[in-house]
Amino acid sequence: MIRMIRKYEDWFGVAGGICIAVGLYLGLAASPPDYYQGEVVRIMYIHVPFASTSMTAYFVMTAASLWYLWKRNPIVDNMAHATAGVGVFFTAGALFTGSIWGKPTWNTWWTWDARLVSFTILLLILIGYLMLRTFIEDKEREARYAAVLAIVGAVDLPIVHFSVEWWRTLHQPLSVSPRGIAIAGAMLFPLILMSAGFYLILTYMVGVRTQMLYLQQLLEAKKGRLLGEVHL
Amino acid sequence: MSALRGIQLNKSYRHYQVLKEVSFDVAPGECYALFGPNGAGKTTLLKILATLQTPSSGRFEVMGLDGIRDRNQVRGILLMIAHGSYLYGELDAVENLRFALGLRGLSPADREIKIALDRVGIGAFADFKIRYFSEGMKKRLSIAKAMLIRPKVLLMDEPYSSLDERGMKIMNQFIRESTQQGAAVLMTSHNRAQSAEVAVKAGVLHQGVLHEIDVKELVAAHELF
Amino acid sequence: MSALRGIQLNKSYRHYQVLKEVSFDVAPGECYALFGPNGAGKTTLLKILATLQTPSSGRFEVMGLDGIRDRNQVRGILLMIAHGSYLYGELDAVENLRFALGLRGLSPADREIKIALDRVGIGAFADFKIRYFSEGMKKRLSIAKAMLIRPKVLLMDEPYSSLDERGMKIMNQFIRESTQQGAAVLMTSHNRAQSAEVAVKAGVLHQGVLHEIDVKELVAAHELF
Amino acid sequence: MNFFSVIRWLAWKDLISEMRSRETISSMFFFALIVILIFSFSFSMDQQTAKTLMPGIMWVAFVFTGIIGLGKSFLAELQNDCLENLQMNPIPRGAIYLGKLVSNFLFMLIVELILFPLFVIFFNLDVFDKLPLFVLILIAGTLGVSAVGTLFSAMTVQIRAREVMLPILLLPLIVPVMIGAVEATGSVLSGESVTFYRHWIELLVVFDIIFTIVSFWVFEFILDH
Amino acid sequence: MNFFSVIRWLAWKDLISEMRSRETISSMFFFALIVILIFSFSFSMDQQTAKTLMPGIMWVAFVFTGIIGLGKSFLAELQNDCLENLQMNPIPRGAIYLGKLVSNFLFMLIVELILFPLFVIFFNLDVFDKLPLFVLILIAGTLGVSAVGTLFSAMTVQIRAREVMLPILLLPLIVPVMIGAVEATGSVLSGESVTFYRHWIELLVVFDIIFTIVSFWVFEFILDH
Ligand code: HEM
Ligand SMILES: Nc1ncnc2c1ncn2[C@@H]1O[C@H](COP(=O)(O)OP(=O)(O)OP(=O)(O)O)[C@@H](O)[C@H]1O
Ligand SMILES: Nc1ncnc2c1ncn2[C@@H]1O[C@H](COP(=O)(O)OP(=O)(O)OP(=O)(O)O)[C@@H](O)[C@H]1O
Ligand SMILES: [Mg+2]
Ligand SMILES: [Mg+2]
Repeated sequence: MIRMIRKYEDWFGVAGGICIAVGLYLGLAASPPDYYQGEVVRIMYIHVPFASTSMTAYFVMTAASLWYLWKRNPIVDNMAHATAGVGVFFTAGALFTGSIWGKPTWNTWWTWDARLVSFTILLLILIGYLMLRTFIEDKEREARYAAVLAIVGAVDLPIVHFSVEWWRTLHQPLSVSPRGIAIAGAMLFPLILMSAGFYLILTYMVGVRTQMLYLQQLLEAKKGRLLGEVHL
Repeated sequence: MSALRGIQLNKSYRHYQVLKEVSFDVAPGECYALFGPNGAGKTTLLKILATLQTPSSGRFEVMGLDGIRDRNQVRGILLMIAHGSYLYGELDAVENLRFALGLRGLSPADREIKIALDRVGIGAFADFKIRYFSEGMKKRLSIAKAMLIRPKVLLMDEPYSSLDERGMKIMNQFIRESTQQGAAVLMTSHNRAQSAEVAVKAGVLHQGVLHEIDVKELVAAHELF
Repeated sequence: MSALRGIQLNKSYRHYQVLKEVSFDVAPGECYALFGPNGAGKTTLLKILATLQTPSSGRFEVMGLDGIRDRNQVRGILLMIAHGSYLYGELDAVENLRFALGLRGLSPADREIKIALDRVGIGAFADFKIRYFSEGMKKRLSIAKAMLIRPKVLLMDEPYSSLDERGMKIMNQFIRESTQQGAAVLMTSHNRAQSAEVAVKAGVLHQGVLHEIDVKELVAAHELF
Repeated sequence: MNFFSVIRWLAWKDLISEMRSRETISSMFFFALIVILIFSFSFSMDQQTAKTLMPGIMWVAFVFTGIIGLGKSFLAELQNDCLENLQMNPIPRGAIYLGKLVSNFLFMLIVELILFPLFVIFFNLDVFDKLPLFVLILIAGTLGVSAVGTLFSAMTVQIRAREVMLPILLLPLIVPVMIGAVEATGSVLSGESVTFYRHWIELLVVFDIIFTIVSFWVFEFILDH
Repeated sequence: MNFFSVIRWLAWKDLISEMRSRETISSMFFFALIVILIFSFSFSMDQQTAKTLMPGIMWVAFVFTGIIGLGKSFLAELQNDCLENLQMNPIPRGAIYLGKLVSNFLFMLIVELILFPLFVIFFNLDVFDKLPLFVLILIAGTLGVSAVGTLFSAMTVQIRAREVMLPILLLPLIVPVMIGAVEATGSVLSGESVTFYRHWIELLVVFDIIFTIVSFWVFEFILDH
């Protein structure tokens, strides 16, 4: 599995880079400004991909955690760990860009809106997850407890996603929902391209990080075998 | 048939390989004593056998059952007496026994409990809160618990520690009885003289490797490791 | 002159008199070994001498100073090595030494620290966090600390516990050196053989009363209490 | 062995211990009282804002108090390594979870039921006709908090920075429960018709069910490898 | 020996330990963040009330976070009986107090200084021209809390229900400090002229001085008999 990651990750990185480059050009220069938001809308091409990749990252983390508890494959745990670290980056990115977008549209950086808060909670869970891992010495137990936290924390995921439906507040509702697609075609294409790019980059980063954690573990095991020879 | 069998057990902590290919075999009715310097991994081995930790590799069998796969059945067969006394400070001696037995689905008569407490010499403290017990009294209560549960396999981590000389005699008496009734006993110890009285097999764990030794060496040898 | 002298020390806990009129006398250059069953009050006595607890009545003198009135000076003379290692988990071995010495106004050269660590056999672990030290390694580090502080009066609670055989040799070597340089040592122990190698006086604490015994009895006697 | 008898034994043990020492409930109670006082001071409120803020203050106080109780719940099991004992007994993990959940839930609920009248007096509330509804909300909110809390208490008690990690992990997760409870309490207080806040109570119940089932299921991985 | 060098050594040790593990500051930080979120959510506020409540929320969060840090402060000294070691070293008790106060104060202040910008963003505050005043209030409030907190941390760490007793004892005492800090912060925020809230800051400073001197003086009786 680690070989597979090794083999393909660079392609993901390169493809992601290209998509984002083209997407940025189309989004920032070529697409029309929004009907009532004007030029400000261009932040969307960054915010929305950031937000959806971060949600996906958490989803992947949950799936990997379940998989780990079932099969106990340490690489899968490394993957969950990697996804959490990368997820923090994307989640923070979504919060940050959302905040920047909020200043001109809602006239505030931050408001006590259901989506914003539930999403911040997601970030806190991710950070708590990473902290938890640093406080456990035993590798196997670390993996197990982290997986449990990820799974219980996943309850927040649907809340983030559907919060805009359940509590009608400031944040934009879902544009792709059972009721149809509520977005103009000229804006849709760069958005899709950017999203694709973000997903590819997410995959790339998770791949790299998984590998790093895996190698780190190998190194520790090796060091352990060497230290086992040293006695007083 | 063997009651307790370890097969090439390995255990590593993050920076440290504690057990290396440890294999051993204890038949029903046998008592096996395990020695070794501090930090040799004796407690670690016992915890693995008690299903508290997993070995990094290797496996073990308890009365023919796989210790990892069938651990829920294995738990019903095993009993561990360790450094921790597994007692609740606010409950008294009898309540603690009732709780421990209740978790295993046993509910002995008052008279049975009384007899067990008397045999370990703390009958007079039956309704004392454990909080006021000394370490030695707690250890004796653990012996009473084991007497009532009558497990087929007994694991004991330093059974003589914190017992005075009479207490050690009671402990050895109990071990002898258990093995006569067919139980297998695996103990770790730093007390060669006491263990030699009951053990029929012995091993030394050193730098992660288990060396079997003759029980006679326990008293004779100048240095074990 | 005596380096450490207890005069009719008594100590009671709420329900329980632990020490009864305990008097003893250790001259400079002497090592006094204290025995007794679990719960006899050995640790309690040492804590009183270390100014951690007050006796219910009685008094004690350290190098002629009153242990209670002049306790701030007494603290500068005494050093205790006990069950607790007094080390901070997140600091490494050298930093821990520097801290402990710094509190006493000492700041030894790197070379001195290095020599002390080498002498107790943990020179290779000088920059390891204490968190990863085994109990035996911590005990050895405490010996190194005592080597650097060179106190005039040393109190040691079960100095041999958690040390392996090489560790015990190092400990006795250190005790012998200290007494040769005029320090007084008071130790409690459960290990008669090891203590007999260095002690010139011995006592048994039993049911709160201290009985002085001949050091030769330590090895000869079948039972001390 | 028997699932329900294990639950009963565990809850019995916790309740009896608490009846003896009264440590948990009394300290939870005083803590809650002080938290409420601090809030009232810090938010220097007039009567009107006090009333609007009251549900928030109440639930924040309840949740923080609950965390105190939850923290002690499994800490008590660490005392004599009792947790290890539970782990190696042949009992279903889910039964351990439910047994602990029962006692945690009851402790929290008892404290809340003592505090509630105080809130009524402090904030001049008019609640007598809606008492059953309040109790329902209290039960639902408390169950949600203790369902996840019991899981995380078992988890954090076995790691390094346990006192901090319990609130850090627990609080974000129970935000939905808190919101539901606060909104429902607020609506009932302001005398709205049931149709307006039904969905909040439903939300609470849904979360209770989800959290209990998920925690019940993953608890096995906390206690077992 | 030397008063100030002891203070320096103690603070150095705490700061280095923290730099290594980052346990205290990082956990305080996230705890505070979560508390703020919980509060804000529980009090379902509109922009305006949010702003009026902000000083209260901020200080309650700071104080609770401070308690987390204070609780860990002397708990770390319990690890290897290090507190006993400090007690029996020949150093002035007041220096121990001040050394601990320095590290506790710094940990709290660092966390607060990281959190403050987040408050500014969350609550849309306009503070840039009054930054020095805010920092002054932060320092004064934090000093008051940590002055009493350090004393009580040393006290509660040596008793049974320590996790609960620290907040139960500390919170009522620091109510004056909290009121002063909340009022001063509120006044500065609402842009009043300095003459209107001067007295609050003076109150803070007076309490700081009283609390520090009294705690400094009575600390001896916490550590010494
Ligand atoms: C700090 C502030 C913000 C946060 C934390 C935030 C968070 C999120 C999240 C988590 C999503 C993805 C939801 C999902 O995939 O289910 C999202 C999507 C979106 N956000 Fe934001 N957002 C913020 C501010 C804003 C602002 C100010 C706007 C515009 C006025 C905005 C417009 C959108 C849009 C249009 C989507 C895509 C919705 C869809 O197609 O499903 N967001 N945001
Ligand atoms: N959780 C852990 N993480 C890392 N290392 C550990 C852990 N637990 C134990 N060890 C290490 O494993 C080794 C074996 O420990 P163990 O407790 O099994 O020794 P032991 O043989 O029982 O010693 P003793 O005679 O002192 O009881 C020790 O060196 C210890 O430092
Ligand atoms: N704080 C206390 N409160 C009440 N009783 C105590 C307290 N501390 C110790 N004791 C009792 O005092 C007696 C002496 O204890 P101490 O620790 O001095 O024994 P010891 O001789 O050191 O035993 P060991 O050989 O186990 O180290 C014991 O019976 C103990 O139960
Ligand atoms: Mg052991
Ligand atoms: Mg002792």
